[in-house]
Amino acid sequence: MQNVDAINLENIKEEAPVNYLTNGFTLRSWLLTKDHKRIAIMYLLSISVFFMLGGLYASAIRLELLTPASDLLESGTYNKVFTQHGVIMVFLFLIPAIPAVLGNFLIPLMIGAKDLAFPRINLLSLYIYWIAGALIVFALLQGGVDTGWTFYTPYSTTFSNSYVMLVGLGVFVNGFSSILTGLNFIVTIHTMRAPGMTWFRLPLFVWAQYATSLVMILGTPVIAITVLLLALERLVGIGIFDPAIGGDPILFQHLFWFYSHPAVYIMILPGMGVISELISNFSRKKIFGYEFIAFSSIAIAVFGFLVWGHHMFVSGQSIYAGLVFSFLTMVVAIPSAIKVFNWSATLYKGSISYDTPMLYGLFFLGLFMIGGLTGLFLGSVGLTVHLTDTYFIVAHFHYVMVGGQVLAYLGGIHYWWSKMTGKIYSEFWGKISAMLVFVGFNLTFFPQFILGYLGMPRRYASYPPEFQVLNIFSTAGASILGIGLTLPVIYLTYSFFFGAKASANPWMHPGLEWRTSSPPPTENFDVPPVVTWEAYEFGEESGLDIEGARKSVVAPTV
Amino acid sequence: MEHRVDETIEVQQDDHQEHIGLPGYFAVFLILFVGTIVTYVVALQDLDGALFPGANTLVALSIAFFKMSCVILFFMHVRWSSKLIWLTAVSGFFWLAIMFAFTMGDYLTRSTGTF
Amino acid sequence: MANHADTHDDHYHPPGLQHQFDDMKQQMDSVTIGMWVFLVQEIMFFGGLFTVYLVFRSKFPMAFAAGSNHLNAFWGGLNTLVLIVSSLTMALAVYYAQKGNRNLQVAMIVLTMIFGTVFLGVKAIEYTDKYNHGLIPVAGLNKKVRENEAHAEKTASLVLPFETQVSAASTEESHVYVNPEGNFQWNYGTELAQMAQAGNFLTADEKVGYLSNGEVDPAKFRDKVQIFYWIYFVMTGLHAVHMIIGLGVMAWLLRKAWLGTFSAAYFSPVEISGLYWHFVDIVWIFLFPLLYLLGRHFIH
Amino acid sequence: MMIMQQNTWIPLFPEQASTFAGDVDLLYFYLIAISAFFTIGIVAAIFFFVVKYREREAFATPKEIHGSIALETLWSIIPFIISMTVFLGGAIVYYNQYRVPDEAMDVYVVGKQWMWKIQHATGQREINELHVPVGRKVKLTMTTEDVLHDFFIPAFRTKMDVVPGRYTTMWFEATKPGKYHLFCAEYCGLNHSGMGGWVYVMEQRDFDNWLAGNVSGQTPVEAGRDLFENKLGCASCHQGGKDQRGAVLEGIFGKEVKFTNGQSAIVDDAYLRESILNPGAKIVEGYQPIMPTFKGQVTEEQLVQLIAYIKSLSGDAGTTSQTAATAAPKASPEAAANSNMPSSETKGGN
Ligand code: HEA
Ligand code: HEA
Ligand code: HEC
Ligand code: CUA
Ligand SMILES: [Cu+2]
Repeated sequence: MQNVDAINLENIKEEAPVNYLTNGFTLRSWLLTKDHKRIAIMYLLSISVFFMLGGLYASAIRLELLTPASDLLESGTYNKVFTQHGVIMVFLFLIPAIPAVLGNFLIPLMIGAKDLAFPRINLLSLYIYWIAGALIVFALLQGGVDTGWTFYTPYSTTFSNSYVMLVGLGVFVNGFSSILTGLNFIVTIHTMRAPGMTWFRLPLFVWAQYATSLVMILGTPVIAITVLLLALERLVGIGIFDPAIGGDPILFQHLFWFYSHPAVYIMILPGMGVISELISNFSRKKIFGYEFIAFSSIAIAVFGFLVWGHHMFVSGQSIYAGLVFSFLTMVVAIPSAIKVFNWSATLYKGSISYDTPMLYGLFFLGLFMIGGLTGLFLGSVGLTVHLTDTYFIVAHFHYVMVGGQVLAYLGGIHYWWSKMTGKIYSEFWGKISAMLVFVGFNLTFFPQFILGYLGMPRRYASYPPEFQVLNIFSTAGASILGIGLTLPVIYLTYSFFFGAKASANPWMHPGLEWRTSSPPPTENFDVPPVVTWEAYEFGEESGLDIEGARKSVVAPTV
Repeated sequence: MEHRVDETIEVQQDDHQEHIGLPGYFAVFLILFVGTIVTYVVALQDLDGALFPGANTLVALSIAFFKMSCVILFFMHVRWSSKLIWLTAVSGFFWLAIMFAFTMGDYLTRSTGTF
Repeated sequence: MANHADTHDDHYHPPGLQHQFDDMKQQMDSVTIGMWVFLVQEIMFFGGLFTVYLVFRSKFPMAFAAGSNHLNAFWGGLNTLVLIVSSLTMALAVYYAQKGNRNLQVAMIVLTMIFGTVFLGVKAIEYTDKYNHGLIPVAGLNKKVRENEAHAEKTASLVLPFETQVSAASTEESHVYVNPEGNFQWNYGTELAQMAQAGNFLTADEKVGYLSNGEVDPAKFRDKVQIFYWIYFVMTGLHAVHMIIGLGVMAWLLRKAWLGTFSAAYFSPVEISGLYWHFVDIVWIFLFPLLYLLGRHFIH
Repeated sequence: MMIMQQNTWIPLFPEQASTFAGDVDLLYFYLIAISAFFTIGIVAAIFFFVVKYREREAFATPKEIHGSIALETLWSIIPFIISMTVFLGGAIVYYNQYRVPDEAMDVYVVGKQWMWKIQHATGQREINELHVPVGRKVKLTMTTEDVLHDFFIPAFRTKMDVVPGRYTTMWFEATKPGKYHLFCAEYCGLNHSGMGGWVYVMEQRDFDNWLAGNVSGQTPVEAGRDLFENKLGCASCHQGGKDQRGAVLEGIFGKEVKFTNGQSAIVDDAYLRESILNPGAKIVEGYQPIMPTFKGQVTEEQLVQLIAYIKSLSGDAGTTSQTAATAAPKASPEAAANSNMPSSETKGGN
């Protein structure tokens, strides 16, 4: 086994002669690449564009809600704005965000493979994503869509005059991008692991991606067929959602939520994976209860399919179904609870540093917890009767989606930035913006819990004046949040062009992705890796030259 | 130091070759063929009246299920595949069952009717 | 797995081994698992439609039985057999690919393609039949027949001899087909609903869905039958699309087989195309009884 | 009769005005307590760890702690038990909310883009308003003419979707006289946020009076405006700015209008009356025949008030609605005194 030591840090050329970024500069070399890292970078750029677009819509929403009357936007426009905000943020930003960017980039690196199992399919899924994005943007330019991101029938089929078909088509197409990504990940994780990389040596990020992929494979086809039926119903009136001839509009909700509830776990599991990495790295400790974190991801993926009816408690669904779904909703919260406890316990007796990614990680813990616990409010069926379709829901899901997944995504981008680009960003601005995001976020969405309990319904362009004060808070918070999110765009871009060079393993982390140069070469590793250490083994056993690294570091960051 | 890439995939390439051989394939084919004819003929008999309501449906679907199993096990070689493939195949149908069960769970227990 | 790391160094690349894999076994496992995972997503894709079928059939069994009785079970059954034969030839194609027998392999792929095409041909006949009888649920897409051109037609023009005994009424009853607009029409009567009403086994949804003032309302009944036809067309249509894709895959496979690409060492493309083909067959194994047969025993 | 909501600067808590409110709030507080317990506990622990175990040496390798089955079991079981209490609490409240008691008084509700049409068992109709007596169980039987809506009264802590093709039911028992918000909580299109109104909870005696038909102290134009903008929901179609679906009413009085069938007419009281009671008879050019008939829903008295208001939109001061609206109350003080104001033409109806 002469290769065992080959992967040690000393043997890594600090800078590969040709890395994946410098391996060809033509547009063609990017558009026809099969390199998972390049595909990830293209995803990163595309997703950022959609995030900004979605954020622009969010700003419009908050500005309109500054005053009770619908003065800035007419209600027709407002309806389009929040629908497009939701559709873009969910389908074009949050669902692909972590899997397609970080997952794509890191999974092969983490398991020691040259690439994903099906590089061409990977590229295909990027193209499909682009087509979907183009369709949706085209629909927006045509005049947009006003059905809410949930497309409830019969409004979407017979009453809306907006471009439901086009957007539906976009969602349909986008689904296949998600499916192919999931398929690729599952296969890759099964067959492409390096020698020695057993299941229980996998980084927890990979476990989380695996669970996410399961949901993508099992759920996404259903949304595809659902929007197909929706389009047919709209085009030619097949009648299955049309009560006038015996159809059932609630059937649409069943089909929609069969996917879209599990989809919320597509929108959190990858984030949980990132957090596991962050917490363990920045406390330099193996994650507490590794197996429990790993299996709870799978449990969430599986049980997540049993609770979709909690979105339909007052929809006219049978009350018995409501009770069963409420019960199962409680059950599915347990694995998340296990995760939160294990993460917190990991900190115990660690060696904790507070770099920007860790700040995001800690903020995630708090915000996801609040978001998740308010999920319990909503799962408690008697309470939901009052809360559903109010701002309480809006607050709940922004806490989990923005406070959870978006923060995890940002933390992950910062954490692996040096690996992806080989550059170092400004730690100072990183911390400032993380703080701004945290403060702004809470100011934006916490008042919405109160608004919700007071009874302010969601999707309202105008509202009774007594709700104004809290809305002003919320809008003020959104401005801070907006600034906090704009900063990273600036300093990260700056660092990409002008930043200092990063070393291959700035964190002295035992993971395989850190045992290749930054940025990695095209086929990831100069020498095929063989894994002889356990996951998260920060000590000398991992073969890293920790003493040497200590000497080169000036002082611990506090 | 010998870690397998995947503990669950233990099929050797050669295993793929002689599964049931030609006679086997034809036998399975025959079963499928007969199954189809039987489904057809039985569907024309009024089992609902003779046995119990829903008997026709039950018989037709049982035969279909049986035929499906034959195709999956023999034509698709799952009979000789790794546990992982078994699990994959089964989970597909399991999730489908979840979708059926919970959706119908709502429809069958609704109290308010349509008009 | 010791050679995992080593194979990299010797630069022998077996034919068909892609750069990201270390050896053929890894590649073979990957594509097989990949195909199965893909099939799982296909199951869920069709599963959405099966759920819709399930919901509406449990709501309106009589309308579904009526609609189903006007599908042609002979052609449906024939098609089932055709698909089963094609599944057999497909399985044999894989078998001969593993054996490295190029000629039989090519022959089996060709046969599979022929049966696939026959299947689609029969589907076309059936769809035409629906077109002629005004059973396509889209306004204006059926055969247009003005009053003065009207002629008597058998309701089901394509029946097996022994089917006549069972559903004698339906074959002998002839009706005048007038459809100037080419709309969906259902003038095959509402006997099934009336029978169920008399026998007191209408479901709650059916009572609301069929009856006006306690009588079966032909227009309301027609709407439900139309839902059945929608489901029929969407499901079989989507299945046909899968068949067409399958034929495309077969054509590609045929070329490769012709060139003698496959051998005992490398046959995974045949294998996984086979998995896909069998899956499409399985979908039909369920579509056939669900769409064509259930409810056929009701004397019509 | 009208008790305003408490006017703190920042409202934190909605009024409790039904028998459910107490239960729901109790559950809410219970969950807040649970959340606070976990949030404060965990955040405190994190704070403590983060400070106590902060990095003291670069790349230190603290001793590995693998995990603990006992702890894992503990923190799976305890949340599970807690969550079961939450489920049970919710289930009981929910069950009560959806099992409608037999003795409840019936009210029928029809949702329509974008108004609520309500009818009492006595035949009394109202729009975007619901009058109910205090301390009586009220059962709403609801449906809709078009899309999904949702009947939501925050002060009662209850809501229910309204589904086309079905009747859904909900019930409540108001406990406190007052005026409470009624919202549509299921997104239903353009004017979703305008699809609301008020629920008036009255003492039984007041309610009986109201059922018998009460009189208000407003001028006909004021009353008409109130009807137009709030109670009958005319404004949802006739006051929509660019997206307005109904015909423009400003300045039409005395002018000629063209119909889709080629005919035309001069707008007078009789024409207005017909337009409201039988809108399908003459369709104004350029519009769809979607205006619902208000026959049986407006009393003769209300008709008069509506007509007075629509006339005021064409007042001599000008044709814009603002001027007309501000000018109107001044313009008709005498008319207000006389409730028999209608001119002879309008008496011709049914
Ligand atoms: C990332 C996305 C995400 C995530 C992770 C979640 C997680 C959860 N959600 Fe959320 N949800 C949404 C996104 C998400 N949700 C969206 C987008 C909607 C609205 C859709 C729309 O209508 O537009 C929604 C709506 C929604 C509803 C429907 C409300 C309604 O419309 O009426 C419900 C009801 O049950 C619900 C419940 C839950 C629960 C129980 C969890 C659980 O998984 C949470 C589990 C986490 C914890 C419980 C916290 C950590 C645990 C502890 C700190 C320990 C203590 C724990 C216990 C005592 C149990 N959610
Ligand atoms: C998935 C993710 C996601 C994300 C990230 C967000 C982010 C935000 N959302 Fe969104 N939201 C949804 C998903 C999301 N939302 C969904 C699904 C709905 C329901 C829709 C429906 O009802 O159908 C909804 C609805 C919704 C509502 C309710 C509307 C209503 O019901 O009437 C509100 C109101 O406050 C709101 C606000 C915000 C705000 C302030 C943010 C902020 O966090 C956004 C902050 C971001 C920015 C400000 C942009 C950042 C800037 C840059 C990256 C770069 C800088 C740009 C330039 C240089 C030009 N959202
Ligand atoms: C659902 C939408 C809708 C509502 C609610 C509605 N209208 Fe209309 N109304 C219309 C439309 C559309 C027209 C034009 C077509 C027609 O003449 O029927 C119209 C026409 C009219 C006209 C005739 C206008 C003309 O130019 O000749 C009058 C008067 C009128 N409405 C009054 C009212 C009053 C008063 C109410 C409330 C009590 C009301 N409408 C409620 C949609 C509505
Ligand atoms: Cu009606 Cu919203
Ligand atoms: Cu959910």
